Amino acid sequence: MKTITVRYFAGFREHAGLGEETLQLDVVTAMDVFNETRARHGSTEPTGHCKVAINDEMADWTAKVSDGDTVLLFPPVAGG
Amino acid sequence: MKTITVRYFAGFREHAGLGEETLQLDVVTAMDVFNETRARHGSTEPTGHCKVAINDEMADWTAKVSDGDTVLLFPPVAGG
Amino acid sequence: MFAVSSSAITVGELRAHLTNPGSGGVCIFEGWVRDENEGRTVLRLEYEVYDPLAIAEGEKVIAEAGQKFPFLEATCVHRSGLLEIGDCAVWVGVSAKHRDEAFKACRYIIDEIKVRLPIWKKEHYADGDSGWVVCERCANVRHG
Amino acid sequence: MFAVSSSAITVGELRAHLTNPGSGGVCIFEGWVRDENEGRTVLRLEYEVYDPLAIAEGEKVIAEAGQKFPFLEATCVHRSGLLEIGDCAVWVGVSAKHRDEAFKACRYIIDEIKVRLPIWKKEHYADGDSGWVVCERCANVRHG
Repeated sequence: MKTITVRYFAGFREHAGLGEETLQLDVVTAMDVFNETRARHGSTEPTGHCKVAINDEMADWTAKVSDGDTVLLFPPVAGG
Repeated sequence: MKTITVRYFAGFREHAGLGEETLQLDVVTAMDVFNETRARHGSTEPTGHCKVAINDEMADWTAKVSDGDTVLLFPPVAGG
Repeated sequence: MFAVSSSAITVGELRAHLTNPGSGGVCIFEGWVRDENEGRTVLRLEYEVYDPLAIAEGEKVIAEAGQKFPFLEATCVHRSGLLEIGDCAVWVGVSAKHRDEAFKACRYIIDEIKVRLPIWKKEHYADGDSGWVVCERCANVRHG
Repeated sequence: MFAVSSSAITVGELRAHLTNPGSGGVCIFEGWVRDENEGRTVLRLEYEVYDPLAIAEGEKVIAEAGQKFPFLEATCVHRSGLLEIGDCAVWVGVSAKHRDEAFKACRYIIDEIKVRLPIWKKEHYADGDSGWVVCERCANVRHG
């Protein structure tokens, strides 16, 4: 088990009803973290256009997460 | 013979040493007027990118000129 | 220079950043809050920006633009917070020797910023509803 | 709206002309006097404009742009007279529902204005020489 802090943004934050939570998770990749949180909050958002960052660096969904990491979950963006 | 007022702009004006002159010319088209003035002032400017207007309307070089017309001779432009 | 601003964008000040004696062509893009989107009347917009990564990614986009279309100066500011109709949500300015690079770099910057930066836009509609907007390119992919 | 101005272009005022509640994308092009052209140091520029036909042709260019790339507002002002390095020689602003039309209409207007309007530009060089400039597209045709 790893201690992972998850941060939710925009629609994800509204859906989860919180901006951040620290979880004990049995995960290897960023995608695993995302799947755990989707199961936890019953989200149906497709992953296709979502993005992820680990400790303030943009990351691939296949990136490994370590104990103590902060994982940022970004729903589809719309700047401009 | 027709009485034609010719107006010169930019480089044409500087080459002719005057902005406007009224001439008695045996001409049919705007091009004829241009050729007469080139002969008169010894200009070597190619006609390719020059433009002409008759009485403040842009015209083709083949446009007919009438007695009393004002012909505006425009050297190659460079706006912007 | 890329920045996020929680207060009104001051265009005069930003334009001054583009000054360079070698600049002949300047292209500026501004995104304004429009009163309508996909047939619905919009009353206002709310931008959520995750500043640290938005700034890092914004600087990266500007650097990429400079590689592709060499320019002399470029600046971009994106708003966060609540915006009213007509407010400037994003300002992109590029000055270059010639206009072609200025236009192309400016277009590259706004196109990439819209789809890459961690910025989210919530529209508040006249009917009381509100919703998060998905970027055009993503929407296009989704719809086919 | 197309205008010729013998005094400094006031960009803030012109930008206000683009205001429209339906505008989401605004593209502005400014042509500035550059300190160098084709390897020669330029000290200042002199624009000669034949106003009546420049205005008529400028209005025609803006109308054509609107046919090709529908916009909501468009304004262009071109300077006449003596300009110093850094001065704004031409300002083109377009506001449209979306950015694509704004960019394309703005580019169309500046491209056409440079080659079609009765405007002539004389460069004054550091070496004391001066000369009338030929538009880029004409120059390209001439050189092959």
